[in-house]
Amino acid sequence: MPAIGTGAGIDATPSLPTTFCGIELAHPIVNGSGTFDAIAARRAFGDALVEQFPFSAFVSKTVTVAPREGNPPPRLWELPGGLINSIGLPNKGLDGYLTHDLPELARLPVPLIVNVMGFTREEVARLVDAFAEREEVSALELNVSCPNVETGLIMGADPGETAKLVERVRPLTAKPIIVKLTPNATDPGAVAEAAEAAGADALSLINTIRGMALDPRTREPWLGAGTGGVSGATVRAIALAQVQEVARRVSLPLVAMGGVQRGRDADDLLRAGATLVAVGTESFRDPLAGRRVAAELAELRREGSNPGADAPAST
Amino acid sequence: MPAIGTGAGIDATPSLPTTFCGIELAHPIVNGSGTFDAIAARRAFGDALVEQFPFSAFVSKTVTVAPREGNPPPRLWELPGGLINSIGLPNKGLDGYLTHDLPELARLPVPLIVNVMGFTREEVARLVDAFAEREEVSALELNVSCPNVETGLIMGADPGETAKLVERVRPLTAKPIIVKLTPNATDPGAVAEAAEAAGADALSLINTIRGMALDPRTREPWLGAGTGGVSGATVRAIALAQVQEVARRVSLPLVAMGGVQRGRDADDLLRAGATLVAVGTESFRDPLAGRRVAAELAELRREGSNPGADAPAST
Amino acid sequence: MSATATTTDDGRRTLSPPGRRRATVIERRVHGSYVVLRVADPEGQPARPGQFAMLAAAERWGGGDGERPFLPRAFSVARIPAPGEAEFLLEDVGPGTERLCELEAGDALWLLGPLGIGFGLEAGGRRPLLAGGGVGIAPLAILQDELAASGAADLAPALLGFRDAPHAEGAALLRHGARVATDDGSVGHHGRVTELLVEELDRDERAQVYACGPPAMLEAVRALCAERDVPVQLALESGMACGYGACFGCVVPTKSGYVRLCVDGPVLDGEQLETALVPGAGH
Amino acid sequence: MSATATTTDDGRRTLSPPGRRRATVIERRVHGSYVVLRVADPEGQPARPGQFAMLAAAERWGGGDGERPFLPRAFSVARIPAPGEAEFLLEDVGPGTERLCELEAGDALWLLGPLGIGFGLEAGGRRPLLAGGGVGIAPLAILQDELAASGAADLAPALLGFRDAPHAEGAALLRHGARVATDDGSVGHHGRVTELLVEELDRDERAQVYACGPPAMLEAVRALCAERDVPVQLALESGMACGYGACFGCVVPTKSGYVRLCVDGPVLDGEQLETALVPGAGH
Ligand SMILES: Cc1cc2nc3c(=O)[nH]c(=O)nc-3n(C[C@H](O)[C@H](O)[C@H](O)COP(=O)(O)OP(=O)(O)OC[C@H]3O[C@@H](n4cnc5c(N)ncnc54)[C@H](O)[C@@H]3O)c2cc1C
Ligand SMILES: Cc1cc2nc3c(=O)[nH]c(=O)nc-3n(C[C@H](O)[C@H](O)[C@H](O)COP(=O)(O)OP(=O)(O)OC[C@H]3O[C@@H](n4cnc5c(N)ncnc54)[C@H](O)[C@@H]3O)c2cc1C
Ligand SMILES: Cc1cc2nc3c(=O)[nH]c(=O)nc-3n(C[C@H](O)[C@H](O)[C@H](O)COP(=O)(O)O)c2cc1C
Ligand SMILES: Cc1cc2nc3c(=O)[nH]c(=O)nc-3n(C[C@H](O)[C@H](O)[C@H](O)COP(=O)(O)O)c2cc1C
Ligand code: FES
Ligand code: FES
Repeated sequence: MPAIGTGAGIDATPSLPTTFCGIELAHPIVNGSGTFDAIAARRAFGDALVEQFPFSAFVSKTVTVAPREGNPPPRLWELPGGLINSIGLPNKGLDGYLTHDLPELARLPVPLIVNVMGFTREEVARLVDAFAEREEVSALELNVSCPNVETGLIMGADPGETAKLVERVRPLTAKPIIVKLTPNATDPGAVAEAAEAAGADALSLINTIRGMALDPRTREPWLGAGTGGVSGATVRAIALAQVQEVARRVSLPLVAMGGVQRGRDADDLLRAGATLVAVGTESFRDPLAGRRVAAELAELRREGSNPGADAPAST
Repeated sequence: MPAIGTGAGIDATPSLPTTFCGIELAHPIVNGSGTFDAIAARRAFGDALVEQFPFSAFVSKTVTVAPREGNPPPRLWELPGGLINSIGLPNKGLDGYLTHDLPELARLPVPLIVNVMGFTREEVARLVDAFAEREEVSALELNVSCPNVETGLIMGADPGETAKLVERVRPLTAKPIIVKLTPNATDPGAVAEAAEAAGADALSLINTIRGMALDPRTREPWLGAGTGGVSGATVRAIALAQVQEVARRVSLPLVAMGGVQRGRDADDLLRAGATLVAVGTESFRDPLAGRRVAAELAELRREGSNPGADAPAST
Repeated sequence: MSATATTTDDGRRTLSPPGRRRATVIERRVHGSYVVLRVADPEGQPARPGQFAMLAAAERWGGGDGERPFLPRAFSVARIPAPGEAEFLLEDVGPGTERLCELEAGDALWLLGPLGIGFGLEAGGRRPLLAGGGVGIAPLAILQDELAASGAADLAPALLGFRDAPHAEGAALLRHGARVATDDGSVGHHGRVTELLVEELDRDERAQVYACGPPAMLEAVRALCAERDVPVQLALESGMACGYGACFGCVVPTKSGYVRLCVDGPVLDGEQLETALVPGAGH
Repeated sequence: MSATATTTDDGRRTLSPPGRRRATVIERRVHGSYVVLRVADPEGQPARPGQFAMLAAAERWGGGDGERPFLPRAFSVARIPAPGEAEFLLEDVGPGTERLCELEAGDALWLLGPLGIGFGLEAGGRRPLLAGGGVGIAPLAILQDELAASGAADLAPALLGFRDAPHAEGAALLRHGARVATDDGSVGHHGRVTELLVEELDRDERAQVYACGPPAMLEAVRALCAERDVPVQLALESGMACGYGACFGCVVPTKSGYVRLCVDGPVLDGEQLETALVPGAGH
């Protein structure tokens, strides 16, 4: 079995040209919102990060109207092949993002997708409006995995709520609107159909799955916030099923994610119907994971449909 | 780190007396429906199985009114720390179960819980009715993870549907009725509340989570049925969060399951609010896993709240 | 595996203790492309030919740098070299077999078995004819041992098919005679093992065929025997999670519906089958 | 790690190459309860004292018989023994450190770093005073090396606290003098390292304290220095998934809100903190 991430062949930017909502991308690998902070990474890695930028487009961490501190630590719990996080969407708020982050992110060598979340439809509208005309922004992603403060329900778990939200913000911008589905829903396919009917340009999935762990010592919930969201390899099979189901039910382009570690995983999601694939948790293990996945994918494409290293020999 | 399943200390039946819906059990570890066939196991292991029976109660595989062949193979796909199955509920049907299975299962040294599923409320009623007065049966478990053929919706994903189902069958028997919740629901807590209000005596969770995998060679879905259900260690954190949430919202006793491999995992679920814990996939790795988990749990209880081997040393 | 076995199913099944046991590798041999593990399993009972065990390495199993193995894997008992021992023949085809093939003398593994229903040795006066392909020769070795021990003097050599010379080294496992065919002609007959079988049946059709190998070979053997009305017992493979009837994952289609290969097989009568091409069996 | 480093943050940060690199263990030493790994990392740049690297074994990481490790783990660079090399001091406290402590010369590991902001060496005329506890002595070794190299002639011995004698063997890592305290009195002063610190500060308060150790020790040092208006820089720990600011998981509360320890630390000024008792830091 080949080791994961030998880092082979990631020197040149992998070339797998892809069009997504009219945006030309060098390859289909982007990041999952909230799993890569290009500004912080540039502090750690300097210009070399920009030169070897791991993604073909950059999705920024969720922005809310008001600044948020995020959840109390501890915020992380490691799982077999994964992670539970309860980060709690810390961000500088809309004004802080526009002043501090947007100018820096605009200088990245790839298109920028801004991920926004509001606790009411009007908040989301305000966020969409703020980016509607910004040249630096290529697309908007709506994170609908949060409870509507008015109804108490997760907007993105309900087809009706999702439709109302998309209808509300659709007229505000000509930019592509990506709706990021929550996996914690009875029927993500129904939500996807509602988003499509309401005018979404694309969908992304999966967000993290609710999970928790106890402190091995105190036997109380480990995470400061009690529960969190599961990501990483451990959700891969669940993500693949949801992506396939959604791909069957809508004709929108999909940004698929959930546990992608290798080109083979990305290929699975593309075959299940996605147009782009996002790498999240795996970037924590290797900042250039996105680039490696793209290179491995290019390699798989070169091999054509040869069985390759993963398939066992026959007797 | 201690190895999993050293098999130490499982010679004597672990003693952790537990009462569940008025049923006295030797310890809180039972099996997940469909993950242990006591009749087949007896063919493989003979009477020794009965002498060392791994569970304090036996939950039989889902019975439907009509016999079912189950899904076309392949039915299994191994995951890191888990499994996707698409077994498809093969069973002899109600008559076959009553004639062939029930008499054999009645001879087991532990109480019997019969798990049933119908494609309409009336089918479920017919199944409940058939066991309502059977002395051999200590409790009934309703598997509500299947689509209602009339509405097309998964009964157990919807609080209203679940309530109607429980109301329909509640008057038919004095035996405890356990509703087995599906994790593929937006709000399992709401379904739990509905089941409680409608007269359920207990709840069990989680059933498997929808997942899929592609054939590494053909790049088509591997499983004969396309998708399947994920179980095993890989769902543990998700199960724990759902169990805690449901325990907060109802006061019914819970049978918790999902990825239990060790006493520590069972303890987590008990601390999250469960009364019993079921072992499923882990029994595939070791037929006596249930007994080992019970023994490890008894050992943890003896240690009291000592940190034990899992907690790291301090500097 | 040790001596006082209880058998059922007409002596074709030795009962297994219900718990998996920690067994120890006492010898590891390489036969070309194959590895033979000799295992000490003092609590075990001697398997009937065709029975199998579920094996997992005691360390680094249930995780690993890649994704798997997590579940135990099924392996035919290939020989009982001494009481309380068993031998397995392995080919590295994936993460599980790779890990097991790494084991050295002294290493521990988890073992559950013997499991399943083995070959029926009652041949009704017909001469036993063994046909195997690749790693499927494993259960034929113990079967041949037993037939030889029970004094089948006229025992024909087992017919064994392999891909090439390194695989053909596996033939050494059969101690009481074998004729080899290889796909590339590097050893023995250049061609398929079924060609040897045709030869043998042409010579004398009063045979009871015992076969184990990859699905395509088994299917060819099954069809051949069906055509000639020669009784055949086939040891099949399918993906197994548990090996003892718990998961319903290992079913194969038969004329009377799906059967669980781990409790109703792995040896099936050719007559039970429409085809031996089992979906997902993988080889 | 090799020579031409680009530094930022007032020289307190050497930039890391953006990809994790395959590095090789070239020496493994045991110091009582600790393991020192000397690693060849020819593409690396020399860390500033207080910076860290994320490490993962190249084999058997991301799975395993138990559950973890899956993510890399953070370790202070303890010394730069030669250009293109780095040393790390490890204590086996869980699955990740257990696995890393097993590595032998020749084994490969994944390395990302140097990361974070190290100690500020500008002491404004104050004498540097190093206080460490347990495995927290690691960054003090490289700090002491650097202070000694820059000719701080009057360098006081580092004050080091340990649980017992096997742990106190870690003190050998500091090459330019150390005073040891142990909880059980088996070596050096019987008591806490903070008692040695009080002694030193009583003698001369014009010190710049540099501290690293378990949360309770750091908090005692912080409070002590705050009381006496002595500037202190604390190298903290918190659970990290990425080490380069991507996950927002490693935050610690400061007077101005949460900061990510991996990009805004791990060295923080005592003044920034209400407390050094970080939730979930684990030691
Ligand atoms: C009764 C019986 C007896 C057997 N006897 C022997 C024997 O004596 N010697 C021997 O070498 N082998 C024997 N086998 C076969 C052996 O069990 C398999 O080769 C082994 O399970 C392969 O495991 P692996 O992890 O090495 O390979 P896997 O990767 O599991 O590959 C095996 C097959 O499983 C499928 N597969 C691939 N990935 C997955 C996945 N993620 N989940 C599920 N399936 C997947 C593929 O079709 C692949 O070809 C026997 C099998 C049975 C059922
Ligand atoms: C900047 C920095 C520098 C460091 N320098 C050094 C050094 O030089 N030498 C050194 O030995 N160590 C150092 N550490 C600490 C080291 O990173 C930890 O000891 C290591 O991460 C422990 O990993 P583990 O897998 O061995 O133990 P873990 O099991 O991860 O235990 C570590 C702590 O994590 C918590 N924990 C337990 N289980 C989980 C779980 N499932 N998910 C998440 N958290 C869990 C517990 O609180 C536990 O105490 C440093 C840490 C930081 C942040
Ligand atoms: C630490 C962490 C923070 C995340 N933050 C966000 C976020 O701010 N907004 C969002 O839409 N998704 C967020 N996600 C979800 C990821 O974008 C992605 O949907 C999920 O992690 C699944 O992909 P993975 O398995 O590759 O990580 C976060 C995930 C993680 C692990
Ligand atoms: C192979 C297999 C078959 C199952 N069959 C049934 C079933 O017939 N009825 C049912 O209610 N649950 C069934 N389940 C679900 C289990 O009872 C259990 O809810 C689930 O596997 C989670 O537990 P685990 O992670 O310990 O396996 C099945 C699970 C598996 C893996
Ligand atoms: S392998 Fe589980 S039933 Fe056969
Ligand atoms: S460890 Fe990920 S942000 Fe600090």
